[in-house]
This record gives sequence, structure tokens and C-alpha cells, in this order.
Amino acid sequence: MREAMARFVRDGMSVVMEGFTHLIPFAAGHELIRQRRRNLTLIRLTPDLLFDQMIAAGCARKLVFSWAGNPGVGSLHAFRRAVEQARPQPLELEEYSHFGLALRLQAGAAYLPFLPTRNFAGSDLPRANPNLKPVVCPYTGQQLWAVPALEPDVAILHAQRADQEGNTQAWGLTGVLKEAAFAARRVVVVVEEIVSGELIRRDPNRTLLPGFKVDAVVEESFGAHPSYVQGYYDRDNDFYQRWEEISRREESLQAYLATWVFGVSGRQEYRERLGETVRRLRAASLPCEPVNYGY
Amino acid sequence: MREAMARFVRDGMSVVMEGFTHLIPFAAGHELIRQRRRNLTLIRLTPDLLFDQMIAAGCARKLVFSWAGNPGVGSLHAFRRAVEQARPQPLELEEYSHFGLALRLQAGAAYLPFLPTRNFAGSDLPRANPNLKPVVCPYTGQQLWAVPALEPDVAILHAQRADQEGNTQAWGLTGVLKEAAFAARRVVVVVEEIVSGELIRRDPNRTLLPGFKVDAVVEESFGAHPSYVQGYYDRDNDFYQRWEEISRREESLQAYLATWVFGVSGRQEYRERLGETVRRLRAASLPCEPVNYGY
Amino acid sequence: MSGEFTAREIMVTAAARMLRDGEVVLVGIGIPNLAVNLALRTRCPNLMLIYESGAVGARPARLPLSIGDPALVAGAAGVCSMPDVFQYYLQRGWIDVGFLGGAQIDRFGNLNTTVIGDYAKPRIRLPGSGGACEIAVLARKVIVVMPHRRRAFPERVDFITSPGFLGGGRERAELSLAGGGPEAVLTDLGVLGFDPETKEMLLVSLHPGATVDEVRVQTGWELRLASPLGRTEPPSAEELRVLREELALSPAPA
Amino acid sequence: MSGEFTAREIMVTAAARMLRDGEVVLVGIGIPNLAVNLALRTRCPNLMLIYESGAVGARPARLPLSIGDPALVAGAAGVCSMPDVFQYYLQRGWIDVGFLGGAQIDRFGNLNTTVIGDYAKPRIRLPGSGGACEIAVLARKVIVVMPHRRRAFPERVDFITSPGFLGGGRERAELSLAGGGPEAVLTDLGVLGFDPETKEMLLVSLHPGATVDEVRVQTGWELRLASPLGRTEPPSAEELRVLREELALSPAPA
Repeated sequence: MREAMARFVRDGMSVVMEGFTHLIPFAAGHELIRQRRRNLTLIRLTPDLLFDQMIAAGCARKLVFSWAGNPGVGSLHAFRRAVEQARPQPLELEEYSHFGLALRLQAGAAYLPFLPTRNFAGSDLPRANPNLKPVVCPYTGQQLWAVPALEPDVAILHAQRADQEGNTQAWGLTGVLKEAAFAARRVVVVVEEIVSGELIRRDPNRTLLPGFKVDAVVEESFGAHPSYVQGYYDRDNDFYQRWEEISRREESLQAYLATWVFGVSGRQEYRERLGETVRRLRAASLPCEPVNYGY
Repeated sequence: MREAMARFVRDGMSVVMEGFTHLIPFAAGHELIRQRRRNLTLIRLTPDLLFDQMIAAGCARKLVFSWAGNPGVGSLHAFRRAVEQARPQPLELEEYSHFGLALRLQAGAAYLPFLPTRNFAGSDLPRANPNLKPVVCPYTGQQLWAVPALEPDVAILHAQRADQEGNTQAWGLTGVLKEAAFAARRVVVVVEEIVSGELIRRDPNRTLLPGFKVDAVVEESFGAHPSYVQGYYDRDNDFYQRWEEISRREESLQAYLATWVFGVSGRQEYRERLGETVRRLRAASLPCEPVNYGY
Repeated sequence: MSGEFTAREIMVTAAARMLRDGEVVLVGIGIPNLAVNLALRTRCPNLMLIYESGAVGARPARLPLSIGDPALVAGAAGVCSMPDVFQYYLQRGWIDVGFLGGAQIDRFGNLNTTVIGDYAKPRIRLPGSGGACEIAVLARKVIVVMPHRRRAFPERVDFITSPGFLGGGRERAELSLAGGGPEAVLTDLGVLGFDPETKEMLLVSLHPGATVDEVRVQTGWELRLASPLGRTEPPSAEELRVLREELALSPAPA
Repeated sequence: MSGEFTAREIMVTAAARMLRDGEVVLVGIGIPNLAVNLALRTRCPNLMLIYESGAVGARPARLPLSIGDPALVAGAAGVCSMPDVFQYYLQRGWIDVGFLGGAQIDRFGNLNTTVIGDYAKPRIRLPGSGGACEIAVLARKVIVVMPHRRRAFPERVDFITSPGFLGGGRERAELSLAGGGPEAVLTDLGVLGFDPETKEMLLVSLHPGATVDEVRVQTGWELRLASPLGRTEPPSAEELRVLREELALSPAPA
């Protein structure tokens, strides 16, 4: 993880870290905080606790996003301090709706300079964000809105498993993982397990990303905590609720970072420190039935 | 099958029947021939033997397509007789490339009046088809080509399995099945097996179409022969090669239809008549490993 | 609040009653999620629940804290990508009902979840749109659920995150928005609808115990009343049982 | 044809040699499929095979008759939809090499697979583009494989299904086509390339046994020769063994 982050993420880059509720690459984010990356343009539909922590740690210059809250709990306080009070530093915002930002990644993934949508009419979002522009349909003459392609320097994504060649499989919610990967110049995938190519090839429809699109695979068990990995561990809803308290004051947030990010050498130590929580969150067994690929 | 085709497909309708090499809905096509449907606008990327038969049977007024051949073998002779000699009747053509026609279905599925592409520059296809129009990117000013949305009256699709609610699962090649289903006003799915909702819900990532998008499910084992169904039966490559001989002369093609389409009451009789072939094509066992959905 | 149920309980119940069986519903977290699950377990067993996270036909075994909860995936009829949810489901017109809430709603049903104050220098920075803008533009109808407080019901919202009827009258229709706009607003005080012509919000029904005066005090413009003004049926014993036992709604005030 | 191998065998072998290990190749059926599988089993074990049907990283256990053969799926590294193949793989620039053939190719590498004669009233109706147009426009480079016959090598094709260098010179560049265009044409007589300035087709190398006269007779314009003109290395024993045994290529003439 240390080498992958150092190699692929430099100060000033634009970095998309996706995973909608599911598969959020926390281990990678913590490593970027430890490496004291600066001036990053951070891209995520839902900044979530991951970006709240990275903003508090001073990694971010700009945020490209569509919903900045603690899901089901409340505000992201570090985000709000940065926006409302420019603490610890100002944060430039570029704001969409989920559909709009997902579509920007889709345009980037398809190497199209823009994509159209029926969304946004009547909303003030186009006034807040000049990147949303009108486009006229060449068939009907009607006005739609367009979003421009987004092509981040790096995508950092979490998944259940990959093989040595980088063929990556994910199940459960996949959000915009595929679009983020194809839109980005470089792709780092963090997985719970590196598995044999044989296992991957026994179920090719589960493959989300082909190996040639993946620049590095990092094996990091429990790497998405406090978010979750379907089939591996549950979401740590308690921690999401505790974050409200931790993040409300800058001091307690910095204390959290000192202990849980700067105070560990990596995810393994983090996991050991979590102790009983790891066992509590372990997934139950709910296997699917195999299907036949024979012919 | 008889009721579903009679209920959803009327003379003059536009009908998309998809499945790229895999999952071609032959049983449904044969039923439409038996019901002597007329003036249909038939839509498929690869018309294949299915539409060659429907054209020969006089079902089609117009063909919307992108590659009209017998894959790996040669020409579609009924198609060529219709185009070159207007026999048995003229056939109007609306022609794209695979990308272009796939994109038309994607636009229809997304309820967008158009979608842009970097394709077509330099090709004569836009001259042959005025539906391809230039569109200018509102960000870069560059000229791209656009395709208009395609919204067929009915989609007829084959898949491995569905439950009673219409939740449909398919694996192996899925081509443009999803786009065709979402683009069409009505959707009929033919499956090898109707299975329990329980089985479907144990592996939700395999679901290609949600039940609310499916208007009817027809169980028809061996319904895609001579094409194939991954995990159920192999492609009948011998028949694809024999079709060259059968279809080369109008008389032998009509004799084929008399025996194998009009001469059977439905797919079960067709299958019985195939006899040994059914056994020969039966799929070997090549199961995937189950994955865990627990949390 | 009446003695036997909380303001939150009647708000959820009133919202649940807006649904018809068989509808395809795009569900948010919090009160909308409670309302949909209440309807599913009472009058609408065939409701199709879709979450913007991509869970389709979800049958959660526990009440999800987030719209991406793993319990929404296990046992779902399907899972799809977010581009598919927004394009093939929502934009295509397959979502019958979208639920929304917000920090502010105005006289014409426009919703604000972006900022209080000026956009460039906000007094309070809210989470933003998420999927709300597209739900408001594209869902066939929108049901809004939010507590009735004067600061949340201004005459004009500070920022239109999610368009309702904009300036009222035919303004929404003239912009050709694909969806029908807000159908009802369920608060802890009553049920509100919209005038079919002017598209102005109207008080349609008062919850048990609430008064017109109370509603007017909590509304930032001169709220018109439907005639006749209805009375909301209180939550039934069964509705309360489902809410409290199956959905584990704590009886704290909204 | 030399005594020890067929015209078809040297055409396939010459095509296979155009590939470099590790390239991502969009594979068609027939000769391209043979060429790619020959390369995979000899010099390029890490070639990534993608079929427009959606099979990614295929390792077919038998030679497929169609690009949608089930043997391309079983054991593949992945499967994706056709919109993904065309948009995320091909249009995005991830396809290093696309293979094409056709009924006609002209002086500037334009290909015709649509009609012989007039489009509206064709003398021969061909299958059409399939994925050929987008491969010609968008793949980083294109390799063309087709038998060398005068009727197939006219000065101008009847219909440009798949653009090569159009009228030559900078015409392709000025239209901003994303892909690089044809790099080589492999026939049963020789290897042809394109002049870097004029973009006109050149004979680069003659296959064993073929003569310049023979090539000129089979070409519909005054074909220019590269200088010096090369001689194609004949298929090695190993290449022939793989073709005949592993790929079951029957030694019939092309």
C-alpha cells in the first residue's frame, strides 16, 4: 500500500476514490494522509468520512462531489469547517448531483467530451456550477443539459478480489466503480484478497475491471473499514455515529487522526487495535448458488 | 409462447429481438412466422438466421441492422434476395454499425433523444443513413456524430432464467440485451427455466432485468436453438453451416420452414424432431464458485 | 401531539398512506425509508423498492442506516450500477414515486438541501443534492416529508436544489421537466398539496391535535387552506405496532 | 504458392507477426482469429484478446466459429456488454490493434464491406459494417488481412464502410479520427504498408514464390514499391505445426 500510494499519487493530482457506501477505500486514504499528500483535487459522489478525514488532515485543495454528509447521521464537520470558516484551509468546491457527477465519469470512461441529460432544468445547480451547459438535441431541437467529461489522474478503488493480472471482481453495490476506473488515467485497486486467475476465470461475468485497465493491485484485508465489503464484513454503523462526536471539534478529530492514522504503521496495526470490532463485524455466510458456464 | 406473441406483437410493429450470437430467441421468431405476422420492422445488430427466416416467411417490411451475415459461414441469402431482387417482397433497410445501433438502443433505454459518439467520421455510413447527424460539443466545439434514440414497440429476449415476477438473470455474453429491454415499450422474456424468486435473490448481481420492466415471461426449454445458451446447450454450428445450403435456393428454404416451423406446433415438437442433436449439444458442467452475500 | 402517538409517527404514517400498491418507489434514508417500509408491511405488499445506491426490489432484514446498507443487497431482486439507476430507471420514467426532504421548502414546492445563505459564502453548508435534484426533475411524482418549522418553510428557498413548481403556474410545464413534480408534503402538523392551477402549496388536512393557527405560525407565507379542510386519520394500532416493533422506531419526538 | 505451405498459411503467419506481446487486440472471426491465436501460442503469450461480443481475455479451448462462441466465455478473464466494449474499451483508446478484412480495399486503405455497386441498388449486398467502422475509426492501429485479388483491390472502393486514409495525405488527420488508421495489409502475395506522407499503399515485402508482376496484376492501380523491397520469412516449422495441429487449419488454398 505504501509503495502504491507513493508511486501513483503525487501532490496536486486529481484523485477519484469511489465506492457508494460499500467498498470505500479507507486504508488507501489513511495512507495518503500519512504520506502528507497536499493540494489534491478529491473526487467522490459522497465525500463521506473518508474525505472528511483527508480534508481535516490538509490533503485537499478542491472537492468535486454531489452529497457531503454522514449518511443517516448528519453533517461532515471537517468539510463544513473548511467551507464555512476556511479551517484548516479554504476548500474549493465543484458541486453536482449524483446523476451529474456519475455522468461526468461515464463521459470520461467513454472518452466523450460531454454527455447529455434531462436533469437540472429548473435547479439552481447550473447557476452554481458553470460546468453544466445547455446542449440542443440535433433531432428534436429541445434543450438538454450537458456535463463535461471528467478524467481524474488516478482512481483508487476497493473490491472483494482480484488476480495477479489485475482482473477485478466485485459484487453487491458497484456504484460508479467501473466508470471511475475507465475515466481515470491510472487505476489502483485495493482488494480483500488476491486470488488465482483460475478462480476469476470460472465466473467471468463477475469481473468489473479487466487487468489491463488496472495499474496496481494491493491486498489489504479489512481495508474498507468503517465502510463494508459484502461477503467479508459489515458496515461499522457505530463508528459512523461516533464520528459525529469525534469530528464536531477539530481537537478530537486531530486526536483521532493521531491515534488511528498517524499512530499506526498501516492497516494491519489499525486492525489489531480495533480488536473485538473486527470479530463483531465479520460477515455471516449467505452464499449464492453456482451457475454453469459449460457448453 | 403462442399467447405471449399474439398478445404483444401485432402487424406493423417494430420489434427488437436481441442476443449477440448467444441467446437468440428462435422459438419466439418461429412462433411469429406461424402466426403470419406482417409488415414488421425487425431490429437486430446481427439479423442472423433468425431474421433470414422471418424475411423469407414474409414477416418483414423493414430491417434495422448493422451486420447481415451468417457468422463464420457467409451470406444471408433470403436477406440478399430481398435486397437485391425484392423477393419475396422489397425490404427497406436502415443500416448502422454495431456501435451505432447499440448506441441508439442505449439512448432509448436512457430516454435521451440522442447520444454522441466519436465514430463515423470518414465513413460513408452517414451518407447512406440520414439518421446519423453531426452534433457539436458545447465544451470543446468539436464535431461529433449523433444517433437518435430507438424505442421499439416490443423487445423479445432470451435468457437463462427468470422468476414469476419477471426478474431475469443471464450470464455469458449479454450483448445489448439490457439496452434493448429498457428501450422498448413492452418486453417479453423467453427463458430456459422459470425458477424461484428465492434462487434469483440469492445472487442479485446476476439480475439483468428487474421484474417491473418485464411484461411476460415464457418458459421454453431449448428455445434459442440453433444459437446457444451458456450452461444449457452449445451452439449448433453444423446447422449454421447447413443453412448456407438450405437458404441458397428459395425452394429449399421454404421447405425448411414448412417442416421445421409450420410443420410443428411449437418448440417442444421441434425439439423432439431434432432428436439426437439435443443430446449432442447438451452443455458440459463448468460451474463457478459461489460468492458470499453475507454481512 | 396527541397522547397516543408521536409527531414523527403520524408524519411517517401519513407518508406511507400516499403510496399505492405495486408502485416503483425510489427510497431515501430516514423518514422516507420508514414510510416505505411501513407501507410495505401494511397496505402495499407489492411495492417495488429501489435505492439510488442500485439495490432493486430490496427486502431488508434490518432497518438500514444508509441507502447503501448490505441488508439492502442480500435478498434483493437485483443490483445495478448508479448510471443505470439514473438513466435506465429514473430518467426513463420507471420511478413512480420519489421521496424527498430538505432543509427548506417554499410556497411552490421547491426544495433546498444545498446552503442556507449565499451559495458562495454560505451561513450553513448543507450536504447538497445527492440524488434529490434528479428525483425532483424526473420521478413521475414526488412526496416530500419534513417537520413543519417556520425556518424550513420560507416563501422562497435560498437555493433551488430540487425544483418543485418553480415560480408556480405553468413554469415547470414550460421547462418540459419529465417528472410531474411534488404531489404532497407530509409534515408533523398536516398534509399539504398543491393547487392544480397556481401550483401553490395548500393545507389539505390537519393531523389530530394540530390547529390551523399552529400551521400558519410555522409557515413563512400566508398559507392557503383547501376547502373543505380534512382531518388526518390517526395511525392505526397495526401501523403503530409495525413502526414500533418491526421498524424499531423510537418514540422520540421528530 | 511455395511447396511447403499454403497461401492462406503465409497470410495468417504474416499477420500474426505484426503483433507485439502484451497488446490488447480486438479480434474478428476467420483469418484474424487464426492470426491472433497463432501469435498467442508462439511469440506473444501475453496478448490480451477482446472480442466485440464482450469476451475479454478469452482463452478459447476450441477454435470459435463465431465471435460469440461459448468457448470464448468459459475461462475468459471477464465479460462485458457491447456498449462497454465500444465505449469504454474501443472509444476510450484501450484497443491497440484491430483486425479487419473486407470485400474491397483501395489505394488509401479504405475498406468496403457494405455493397458492390450503388448503395441504393446494389449489385451485391454485403453484410455491412458490424464493428468494422468503429474499429477503423477508433483502434490505435488497424491490420488488414485479405487475399490479393484485382476485384478486391480497386483504386476507389464503392463504399467506405471503414475509413482508412480517405483521400490520402492529411485527410484522415484533419477529420480528427481518434485511431491511427491502417498500419499494414497482409495478403497471400505480400506485406503492404502505407507511405508516411501520402498515405498511399506500398508493397513492402513479397511472400516466397510471389512476384512483383503477380502483385501488380492483382492490384487495381499502379502500386508503388518500397525500397528496398523485402522478402517475407516463410512460416517456421513451429508456426505451421501450431496452425495445422492446434488451430486445425485445413491446408486448403485461401
